[in-house]
Amino acid sequence: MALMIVRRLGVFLLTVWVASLVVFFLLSVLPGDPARAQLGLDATEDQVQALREQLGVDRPLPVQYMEWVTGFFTGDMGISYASRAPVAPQVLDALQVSLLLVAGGILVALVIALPLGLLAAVRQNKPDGTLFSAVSQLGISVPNFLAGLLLIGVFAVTLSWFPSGGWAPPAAGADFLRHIALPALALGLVNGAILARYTRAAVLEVMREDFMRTARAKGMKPGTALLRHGLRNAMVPLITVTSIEFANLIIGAVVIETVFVVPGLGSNLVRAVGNRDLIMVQSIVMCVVVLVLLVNLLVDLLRPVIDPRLRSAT
Amino acid sequence: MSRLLTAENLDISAGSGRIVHGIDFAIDRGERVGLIGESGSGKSLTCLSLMGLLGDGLSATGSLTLHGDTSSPETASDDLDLLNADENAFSSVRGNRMSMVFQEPMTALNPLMRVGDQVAEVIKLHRRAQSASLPADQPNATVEDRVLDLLDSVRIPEPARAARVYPHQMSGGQRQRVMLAMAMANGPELLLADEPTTALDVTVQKQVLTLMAEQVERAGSSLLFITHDLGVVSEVCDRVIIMRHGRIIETGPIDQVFTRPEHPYTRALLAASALRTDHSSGRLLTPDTVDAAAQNQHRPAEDRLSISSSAEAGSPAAAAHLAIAEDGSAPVFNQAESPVLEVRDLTRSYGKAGFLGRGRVVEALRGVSFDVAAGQRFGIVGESGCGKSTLLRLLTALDEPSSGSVRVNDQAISGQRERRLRWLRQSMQIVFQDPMGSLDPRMTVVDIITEPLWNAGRAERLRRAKELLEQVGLPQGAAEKYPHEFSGGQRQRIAIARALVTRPKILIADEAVSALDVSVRAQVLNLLDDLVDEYDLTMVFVSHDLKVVRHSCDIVAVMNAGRIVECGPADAVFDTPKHPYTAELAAAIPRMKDNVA
Amino acid sequence: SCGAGDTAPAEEAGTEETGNSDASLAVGFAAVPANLDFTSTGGAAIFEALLYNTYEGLVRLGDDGTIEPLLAESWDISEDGLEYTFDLQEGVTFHDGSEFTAENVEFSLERLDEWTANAPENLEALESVEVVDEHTVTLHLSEPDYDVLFWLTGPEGAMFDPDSVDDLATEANGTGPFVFESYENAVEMSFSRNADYWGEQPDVAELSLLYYDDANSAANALRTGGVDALVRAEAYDQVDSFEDDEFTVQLGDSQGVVVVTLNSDSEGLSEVEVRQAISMAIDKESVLAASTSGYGTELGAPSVPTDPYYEDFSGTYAYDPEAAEQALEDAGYDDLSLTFTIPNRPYAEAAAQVIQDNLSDIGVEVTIESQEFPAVWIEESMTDRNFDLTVVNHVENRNMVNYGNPDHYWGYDSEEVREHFDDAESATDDDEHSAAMLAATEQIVEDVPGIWLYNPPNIVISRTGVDGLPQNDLGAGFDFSGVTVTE
Amino acid sequence: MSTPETASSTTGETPQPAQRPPRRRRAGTGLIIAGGTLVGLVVLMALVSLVWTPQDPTATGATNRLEGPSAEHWLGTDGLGRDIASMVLAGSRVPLLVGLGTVCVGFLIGVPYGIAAALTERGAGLWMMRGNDIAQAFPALLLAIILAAVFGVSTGTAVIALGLGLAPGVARVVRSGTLQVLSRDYALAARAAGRGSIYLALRHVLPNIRGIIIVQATVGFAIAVLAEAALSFLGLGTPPPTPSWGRMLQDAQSVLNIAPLTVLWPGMAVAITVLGFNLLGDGLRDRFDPRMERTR
Ligand SMILES: Nc1ncnc2c1ncn2[C@@H]1O[C@H](COP(=O)(O)OP(=O)(O)OP(=O)(O)O)[C@@H](O)[C@H]1O
Ligand SMILES: Nc1ncnc2c1ncn2[C@@H]1O[C@H](COP(=O)(O)OP(=O)(O)OP(=O)(O)O)[C@@H](O)[C@H]1O
Ligand SMILES: [Mg+2]
Ligand SMILES: [Mg+2]
Repeated sequence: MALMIVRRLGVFLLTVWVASLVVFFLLSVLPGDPARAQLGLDATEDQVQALREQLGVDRPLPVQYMEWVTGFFTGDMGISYASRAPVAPQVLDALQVSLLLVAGGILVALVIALPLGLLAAVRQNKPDGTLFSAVSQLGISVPNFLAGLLLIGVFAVTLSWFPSGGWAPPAAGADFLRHIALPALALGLVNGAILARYTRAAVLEVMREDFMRTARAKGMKPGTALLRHGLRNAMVPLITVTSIEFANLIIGAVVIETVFVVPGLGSNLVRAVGNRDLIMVQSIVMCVVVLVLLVNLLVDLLRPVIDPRLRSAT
Repeated sequence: MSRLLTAENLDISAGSGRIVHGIDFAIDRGERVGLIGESGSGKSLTCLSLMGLLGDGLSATGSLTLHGDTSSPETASDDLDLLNADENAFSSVRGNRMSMVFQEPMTALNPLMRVGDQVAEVIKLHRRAQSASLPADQPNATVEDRVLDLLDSVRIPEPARAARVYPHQMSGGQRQRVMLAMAMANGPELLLADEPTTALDVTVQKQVLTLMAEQVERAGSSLLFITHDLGVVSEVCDRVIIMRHGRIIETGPIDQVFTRPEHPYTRALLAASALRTDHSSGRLLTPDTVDAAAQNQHRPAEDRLSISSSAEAGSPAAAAHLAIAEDGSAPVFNQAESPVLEVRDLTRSYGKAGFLGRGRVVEALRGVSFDVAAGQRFGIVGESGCGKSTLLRLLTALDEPSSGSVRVNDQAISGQRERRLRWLRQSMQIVFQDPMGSLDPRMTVVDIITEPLWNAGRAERLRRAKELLEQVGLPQGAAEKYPHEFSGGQRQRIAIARALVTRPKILIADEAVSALDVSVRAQVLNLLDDLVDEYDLTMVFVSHDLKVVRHSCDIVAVMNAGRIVECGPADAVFDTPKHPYTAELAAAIPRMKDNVA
Repeated sequence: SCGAGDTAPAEEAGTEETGNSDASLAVGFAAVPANLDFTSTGGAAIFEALLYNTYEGLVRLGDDGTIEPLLAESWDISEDGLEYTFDLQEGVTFHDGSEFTAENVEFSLERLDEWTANAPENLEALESVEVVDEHTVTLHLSEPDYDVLFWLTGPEGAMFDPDSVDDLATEANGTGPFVFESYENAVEMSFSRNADYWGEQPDVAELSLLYYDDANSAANALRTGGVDALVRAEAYDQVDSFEDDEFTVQLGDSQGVVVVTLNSDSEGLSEVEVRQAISMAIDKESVLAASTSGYGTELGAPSVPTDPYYEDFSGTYAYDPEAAEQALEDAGYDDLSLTFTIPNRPYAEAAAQVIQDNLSDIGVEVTIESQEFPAVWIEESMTDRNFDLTVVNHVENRNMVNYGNPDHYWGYDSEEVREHFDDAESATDDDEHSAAMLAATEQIVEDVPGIWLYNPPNIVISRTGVDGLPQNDLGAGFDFSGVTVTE
Repeated sequence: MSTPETASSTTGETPQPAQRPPRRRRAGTGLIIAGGTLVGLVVLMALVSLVWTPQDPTATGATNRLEGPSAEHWLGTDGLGRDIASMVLAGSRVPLLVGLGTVCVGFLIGVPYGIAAALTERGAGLWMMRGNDIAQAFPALLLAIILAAVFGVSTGTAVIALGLGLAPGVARVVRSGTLQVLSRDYALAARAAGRGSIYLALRHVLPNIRGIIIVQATVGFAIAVLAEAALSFLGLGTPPPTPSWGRMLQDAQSVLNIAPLTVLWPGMAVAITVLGFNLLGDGLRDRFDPRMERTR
């Protein structure tokens, strides 16, 4: 078990390292000159060259890579080309916002998905089960930004229940909840629909497992059997799916953050790309990638906790 | 004896299609009934309908009654209409008055729950009823104690430890014992067992069966036992029901049915199951030939060798009968002058030490040496996982050995590039166990059969395919069809046709008949026999079924845990085994009780 | 204090409660500052937030465009126009407590050499700064420059404290009525009232500027109470819906010139007749409708209504597709196809699609190529001049003078125009200056290096109760010191 | 081998009923019909728009901006005075093209990659899958944003990015499908027949994972349509003036409060298309995935 964790961590680190190479060299081919982008329409060539030197973007790529990658993992992500302030605090702030938003989204998604998927599976060939499936099917088809726009239109502009956008930190309490409600809902609705379908599939799969029949043969009622034996088994594939969904949520957040003017990784990324704030883009992309890999790692480590079959690797 | 269960006019249908057609039967208290029939005849569905566990889309009509017990006043119970019982009534019966052991022990237990908890669950579920039926000597036993007792009673070693492990940490046989413990936990009046041992090794099968009979006996339960294996039924049951195509075609006490079968199908089943041969032709009896041969008194398979040896007068001198030595050193078995197949010190291990020493090494083969002479039929038997398939993959150069060598016609084939093995692909072919799995469902029969002919033209292929279809007894029209349009036996014929299309010298058969119904099995074995003669083939034949090997082969090698432990002429090996494992194996074969055979 | 046109009465109401309200004001902005250093980062976003609020110069631009005293109480200009002497306000301190003196003027203006953005060359005529005494300073020019005072009202004139120029990007230390508190990148910039302000204290205690990339989000924020006011609101289609009791809409002018530049190196476009034909083919009314719902002013020349020398040229090449088609045919270009590179901004995309439609009516096939703004557009279109047509909104003050720079991406080189600009620069009185500028304008319009589409409006929408917001965007700072807030 | 005995015995074999599904409607038919109809509708729209639209979808008009539905403009006009009905019609081409392109790119890369990884399972295959894992950590939309910055905003860039984003998922599924095929005895039989990897891949693997591929393709299509809309919404997808639903949504966003219908039409178009492909995918999965079939 311990060996497995060490091994999995080793693979994780290796993966992160390769990913950092990919991120760096992928972005190094970006056209558009960060220095020129900073200086605006009427800067002279000399001014631009000077800024290039100041930013260090005229040095050989390997040197830049080493500096960036060592910095990234020591919490010094460099100085933003655009804001001229250290990247790390900005990225970390944005990361915090995005994580909260994604967490909210996952919460909403789970709250929607688990009951909906469960009911759709249990009532499979009955009218209400079909209705639940249809609802989730429709939910998937709506682009999440459209859901966001509609939520703003209804709950913010027309009903004035929630602000139309912006952000408040968790410390702000009720204000935080008011601000996160709509974006988390927009993010969670669509992903909840997707998750509901996976839940339905997983529960259906589990319901036809032999051990469910064994449970019934012991004298358990179907509902009890599903609760006592089914759900835990259905969790195994669902956890994996949730980790994949996590990547989708993070990327869905890019769009939702734009719609709701939330200062998360996504809106920062879009702006940083626009500003050719290369170092910012790199750090954000790397953050997203590491996050996705981290969640995969967590899920890999979590699975054996739930599923004893995976524990006997040694 | 009082009646426990009555089924009258029981119909089971899927949608509009009827699967079980109005069957009637009854089970008495303490009676042990065997339910036999070919695959798909509706045995499992009948059983599930008793438990009220028919799947979605299936429905049962007629009447099914579980009779109440009036013998002792404190455990008195009422009659229960099993077809119309509601979920509440049913759930108090299942696992309590009636319980069931399923076919597949690997998946019948919840993989995420400790074994002990799963056993405890069934006790807790029926606790109130349970407290009454607890053995008088331990009235205050806790659930935990009871679980350990149960595990102990089904002979699971170290019950305390076993209760804490997860199902995947147990072997199949152990899991099936846990299932049995669960089923017997509340001393059921009726135990339903649906092929509870087919997934297990022969030696383990034997143990589990004995255990089951014992438990049922002790608890005084009735038993409804489903199986394909007539030998098993004759050992365990009092009475037998024979089903075919959703109907009961014959029923009666074992002695009567097995000695004086009335229905032709029963007769065929008995014949095929014992691999009896037609006295005059030396061919196995099949359901179609059994009636014709009924007059010619059938003789058991044990005679086979004497019959075939006359046909093979020119075969090499009888091989030596050797076993592995006490110290574990193995001789070269079946050594021959100029062998077609020469295997020396072959080992194969799977898995690597791996990153951080994680990998696990499985030694599938641990030093195997033997020869096969031209024209010999070389049989290999052994339990599941002993390395039979691994050995065959090495013989056919589909895998690389870890060490050792395989020579075919004096040419080394291990470690060669595929391009230099073309001659081998022409002269050696293989037939696999699963007739469905070995045919690509998306290819037509012509394409399948002519797959080994890689540089023949379209017309040539068609010609050869038709030729072979005829030889294996399939109509010409089969050529353009797809595998799913054939039955299992027909598919195996197609697989055999493919193996013969290159006119090979050596045929390797990996469990070629194991997946077939007993009745079809005889037909395919006959076909193989004929073809081996006609093509003058050298054959290596693998099976876990000792009877089949004994019937089909001259030489038998017994494998255990990656080694050949004994090898020699078939009769000699089975009749006078030299190695204890062989003896164990031979003893485990369920035979018809002497009085019925 | 600031002149605010039709909001003057409200302002008076404000002065009565002088600076002791504890109201806070949240204003929505569109353009996002990348950081706080406008001396090295281009674009107007930074200084329009900081100038007049946190930083102050010697002079400022009133809402009507006149030059007013600020840190300089008064000034004198020598006869030859080469010496400007300023008398400075006394008792002025920076927010960090250090005193503002003539030394700061010298330091700040000499530091223009280090600027890398926001056109320090506008003040290239400035030769040296002489500290006369603690509160008097003289600027020496190398040649007369009519515009020196004007440029001093802008970012180039901002006064810095020598101790705080190392972290200009992240801190702002000025002498203005609002103390800079913090900037959360692209989200919010906050200020508090400067209790030690040398002038009249602002009415609002807390000022925050909130940034919205997208006009609709900004409008929603105003509607739902997220902000109290929007300046330069761009959700033009929604302006009507704000015309009610709850909100006040002010329509003002901006300094922007949305111009389609015709690359005279491109085939066909080198002919002035072709350029004129294209100019006549464009329905500016439709462009305006599509880009700004009709708000703003159609232009015919590169000057804007707030320029003192502005004159309406929109009739010069009035919309006349038939004539345009004829002219094109006469010039021998009846199957012209052109690439139109545009910044990926809503106004440009809207305008470009209308223009594409217009030009297809006269048989010119236009391919639109959207480029990311600023990064790609600046490099491809501006630096490399890789376009036939391109469009952009030039928001810099008086950017017309760039038609005198042959190296500019416009590629316009006219001896005459340069002479007119020189005349204007060396002018010493307003009429002389205006006449020269007008002459230049006429010549430029005649040569059609570009098609000046419109001057975007500065639409200020505020919730009722918020008064005293500046009406016009003059290309300097947005001054919030005169704003009053009542609930 | 033509003894009459054996020939006759053939006929005696009972076909195993379990192997022949009872005659009933094949699994997933309803879903396939529903999904196919929706998808067909969208394809039809795209085809019709090539030869006819009610109005010129790029014709702008200052005088008729944001009009409601009328005889001339069935669904009204947008902020530039363009006919929404025509734009919705013409706007179907881009999502369909992007979907098609994405699926092509994704599968041209993913399928061979997945098969190769499976065929070389013991060697390079493991490393190939590690690489695949890393690639999977770059979500498609993230790639699209980056590539839009690298190569400029265009439909082509979006297609390549989305295709690249799709490929790792496809490779993973194809690999496991291939491994399954390779573990079947018929694959072993082909090797025993002396056939090489290429033959195996073409004759056995591809036909047998056809179902998986088709299902993945429809799902990929749906994802691509959604992603294109999202990219266009961010201004990183289809640039103007090509009509596209995503762009229409972005344009309409600024007038959402005053003309909500402008959002409704393209929004519905996207939803219907995605719904169509999802339903189709589900139906095909029911038909091709034997595990699902077992439950019916
Ligand atoms: N859920 C179901 N829906 C429709 N048909 C079914 C279902 N389950 C089983 N069948 C069909 O009913 C028939 C009888 O099945 P059953 O499982 O009872 O056979 P069996 O006698 O147990 O065979 P085996 O020996 O192979 O286990 C088969 O043809 C099978 O295909
Ligand atoms: N590819 C493989 N990787 C790892 N272990 C393997 C592999 N193939 C076989 N083994 C292991 O090698 C041993 C021998 O397997 P093999 O398939 O040869 O058994 P067998 O005798 O054919 O069994 P069966 O009767 O079940 O077919 C088993 O323990 C099996 O788990
Ligand atoms: Mg069965
Ligand atoms: Mg095997």
